[in-house]
Amino acid sequence: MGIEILGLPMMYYIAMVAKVLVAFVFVLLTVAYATYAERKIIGHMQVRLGPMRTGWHGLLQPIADGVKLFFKEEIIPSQASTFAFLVAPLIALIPAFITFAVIPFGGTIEIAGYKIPLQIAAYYDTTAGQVIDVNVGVLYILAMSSLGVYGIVLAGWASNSKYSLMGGLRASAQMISYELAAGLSIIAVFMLSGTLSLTKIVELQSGFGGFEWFLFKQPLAAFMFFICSLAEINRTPFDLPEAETELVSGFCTEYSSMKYAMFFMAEYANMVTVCALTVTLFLGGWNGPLTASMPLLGPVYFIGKVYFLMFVCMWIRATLPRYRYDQLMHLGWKVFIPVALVNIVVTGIIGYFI
Amino acid sequence: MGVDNPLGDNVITTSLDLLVNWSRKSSIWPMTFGLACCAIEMMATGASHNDLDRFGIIFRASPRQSDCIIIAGTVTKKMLPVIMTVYEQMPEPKWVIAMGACACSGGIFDTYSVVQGIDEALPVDVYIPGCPPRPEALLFGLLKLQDKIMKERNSFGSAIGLGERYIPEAA
Amino acid sequence: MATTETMTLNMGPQHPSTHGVLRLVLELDGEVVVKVTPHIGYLHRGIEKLSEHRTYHQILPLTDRLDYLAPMSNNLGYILAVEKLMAVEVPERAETIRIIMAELTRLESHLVWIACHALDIGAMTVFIYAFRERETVMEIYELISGARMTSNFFRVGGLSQDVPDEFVKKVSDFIDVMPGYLDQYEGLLTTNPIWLKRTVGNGVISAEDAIDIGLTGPALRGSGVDWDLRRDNPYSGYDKYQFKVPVGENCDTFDRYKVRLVEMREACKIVRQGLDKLKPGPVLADCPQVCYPPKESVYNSIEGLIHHFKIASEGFAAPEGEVYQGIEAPKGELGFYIVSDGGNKPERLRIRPPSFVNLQAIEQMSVGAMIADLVAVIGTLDIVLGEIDR
Amino acid sequence: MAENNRAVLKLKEKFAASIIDVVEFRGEVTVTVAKDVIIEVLSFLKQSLQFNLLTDLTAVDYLGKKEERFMMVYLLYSIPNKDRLRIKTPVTEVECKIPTATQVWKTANWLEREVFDLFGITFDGHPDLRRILMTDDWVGHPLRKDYPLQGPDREPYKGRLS
Repeated sequence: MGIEILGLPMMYYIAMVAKVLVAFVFVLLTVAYATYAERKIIGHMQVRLGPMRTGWHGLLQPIADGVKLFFKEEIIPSQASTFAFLVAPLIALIPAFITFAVIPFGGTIEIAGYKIPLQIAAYYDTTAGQVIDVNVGVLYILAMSSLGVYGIVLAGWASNSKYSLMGGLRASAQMISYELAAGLSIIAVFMLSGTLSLTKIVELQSGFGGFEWFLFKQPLAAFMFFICSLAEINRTPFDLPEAETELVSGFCTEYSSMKYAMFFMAEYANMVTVCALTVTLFLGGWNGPLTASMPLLGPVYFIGKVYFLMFVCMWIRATLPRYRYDQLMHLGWKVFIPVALVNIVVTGIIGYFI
Repeated sequence: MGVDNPLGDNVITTSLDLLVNWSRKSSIWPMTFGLACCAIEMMATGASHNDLDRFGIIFRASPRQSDCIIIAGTVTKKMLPVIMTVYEQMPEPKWVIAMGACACSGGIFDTYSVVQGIDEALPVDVYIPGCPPRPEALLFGLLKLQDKIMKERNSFGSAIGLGERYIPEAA
Repeated sequence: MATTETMTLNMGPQHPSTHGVLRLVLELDGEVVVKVTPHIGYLHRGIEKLSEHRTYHQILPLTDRLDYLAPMSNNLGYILAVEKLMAVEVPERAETIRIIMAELTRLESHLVWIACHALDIGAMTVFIYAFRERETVMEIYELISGARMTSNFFRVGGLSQDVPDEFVKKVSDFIDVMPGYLDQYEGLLTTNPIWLKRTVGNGVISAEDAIDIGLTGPALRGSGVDWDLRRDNPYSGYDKYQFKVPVGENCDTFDRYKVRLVEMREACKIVRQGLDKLKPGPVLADCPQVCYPPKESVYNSIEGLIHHFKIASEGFAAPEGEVYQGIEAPKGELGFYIVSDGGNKPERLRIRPPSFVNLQAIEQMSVGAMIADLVAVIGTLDIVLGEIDR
Repeated sequence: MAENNRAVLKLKEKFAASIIDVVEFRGEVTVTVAKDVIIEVLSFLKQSLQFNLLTDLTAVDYLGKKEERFMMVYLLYSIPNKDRLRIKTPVTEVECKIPTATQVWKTANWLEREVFDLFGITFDGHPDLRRILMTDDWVGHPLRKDYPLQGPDREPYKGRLS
């Protein structure tokens, strides 16, 4: 059947590429419209309307913002380290997007006789009869999200502005501590699942109409992971690196036009990643009623859950004040990390006896 | 008219100009920059009753990310250098709104320390009279600025480094 | 051995949390503030100098622009000082309306305070909510004076005009719903653990220090000094009203926050009492050498016209002497010190701005704290640059 | 009357020679004292008579109206007694300085800087005597009567007056 590459037909590759493109474009749109959604949702929570004039109910707002920023003058401060200044937004943006590669957003669907798992970095092994994905998917995500911090630190340092520098310093301290707390809190999940592969973790949560979700087995871990992730991606109440009333715009004070837009996108892409990861680890991933008979429902459930969590993020932003730097560190090191460790021990003890 | 416009006026450039102008008009980001009484009315305009966000207007704290500076209040001789610095830090294209009598002309403060109108130093696009102007007046001023942006020509060309942005003379 | 050095950070005059054009030069050891040097004067408009060239009536619009969050309080302070100088008796209805408006102004000023204070600490929804309620006060302002902020409503000897009929209903409706809105803010803030973490124990200043540095108003009461000019040196008939004066205990930002919130509730009660006391009557004193004649006689008689022209063009001559009148403005003691040489313009008009003196405490309250605390301290001092720089 | 005011009696007892004038106008008592004892008077009032709050400190320029051009004004308040008192002291243009009150009240710091800035009166012993409202390189002292309202470098408005 047609041209074969490495023993697989061309059609297979086309399907794979199509999957990647669809997923990527969808994430990109989600990121763009997350800004719009945030303005709308917070607006309505604050008895305002949010964007109304740009398109129907302001639907074209993200596009207008994007085009405007694209055509704006690029400013590179004369005292900045040019190369680092230019490369920093990319370092922040790229890891934010490539983390999606390992997140399963659906089951396996069949196109033209080929079984395609709905996960970018995965393929269906016909001989073994199962989906093969990156078997250390979580490690990959943790690694990539730690890379993102370099972009912010670099931005803070390269701008040669004191506000940016402080923003960068805050970001690095915050991310390192919360990376640890987030990592420790999900270890309990792996102790239950026995695998680091996200596909397997989702499979484990498929039974009993949702009661197998790790949210119910590990409520503490789920809560801590979500909070720590918020801190890691600088969302309120942990938005210290760009605390507007303290540091003007924090690490991106000196950034204008498209480079600023990249930071903006990275922030929202990170939010989508974190929500997707939380859904995968604790909320049963793409599982839901009738996914077995209709595999295309998987992505729908998945997106629904992710959007719900994103709504929660925005809700938190509209409600809570901001932490202080030392209180944030205190929370991370003296509360979350010990609690996560205790959680691991308790999980281990219970797991040993059952 | 002697305006440098290498791309000329044809269907493609005018529609590209239109796109760029539309995007600029739809997302004017003013700077959080309050000087005096008018700043409070500016905040009131941003709050729920009037809600600037409807027009895609959100306040940015850093001059690097803003398109427009609203001079809301009395400009003193001590403050003027600061305003000039901030204005210079803003990326092109940028617009200036003089909000209130003090920013337009010095207002009732005809004294030793007050600059008699910000137009002594910055190119003002929209003047909003009033002491302080009502939020509706500020909204109207911003809508006028949007009209003005829509009339600009060669916005696309100037963005890619060809020629200058200009506003055609009123016929 | 590694050496450390402090970093100098310039905060303002263009900075989102400096409430206008305050400039602070900070010396930082990491995030910890080692030294604060405030620089003010970026809004110095020369109001005191300008006043020496204006007649007593013409100064009134200038006072609106001092503390632009509480224009009626400024008007009241100035008018009371001039009335003291001229020894004018004010009709009861005018006094009552003045008190109603002064308390509504207190509400408005505190609303903007809670909005900015919460925004500084990161709670942006409270900002929008508080501005929503402020809008109602602005409507009342507009109803009686025609202007939203710069009211210019009081006159020497009374008011510029009587209030319209719907005034009572509008004010009454507002103070009926206001306590509910205050509960809303409290629901968002008072029991919020993050808010508590940020405000309790922040910006502590003891009562002795507070008096020594000259703090007045809620900032002083937050430090446990039970002193309120409305009660202790009553002016404009405040002695006929019952109200509590809230006092803090722990001298920190949270106590000042609580004090201001209680003050807002008390202001609602004072307004209610004022509305109950409001009886028909004249609103301008019968004092022809100082007050404008009624519009009727200006339009219909030549004497009235000449009288109006005389007062509008050359004002009135004040007796030689000097007076000081302090009032409890929302931010502290607002004083007007008028020195008259017998002419129609003051020889010297000194404004004692509460924010100016209160701002001095910033150094004492924030050294050793973090930048985020400093921002909270600026918020809790409730400064207005228009009044500081004048 | 003013002579019977408790504070005035005490002051007369202690600083009889230095009190220049005691006036009561509209119920407010003003005591004018000589410049050389001003700090003693203020500390005495603070320590012994409980005038613990320095409400305000300012100056008045009587150019061409009085022999001593400036008058320093201290507005005191006693929180325990709810009582006000105004202390004034003349300052001549030739010897345009006065001891600082910062060691008595910290409040005086900025208030004295303001008087220095706007009137040009120097305060001996002030910890940080810089201009506060005007820029550092400003020439002249704006609140002096001989300083034009619109600044020295501007043509006064010669058009229609009101």
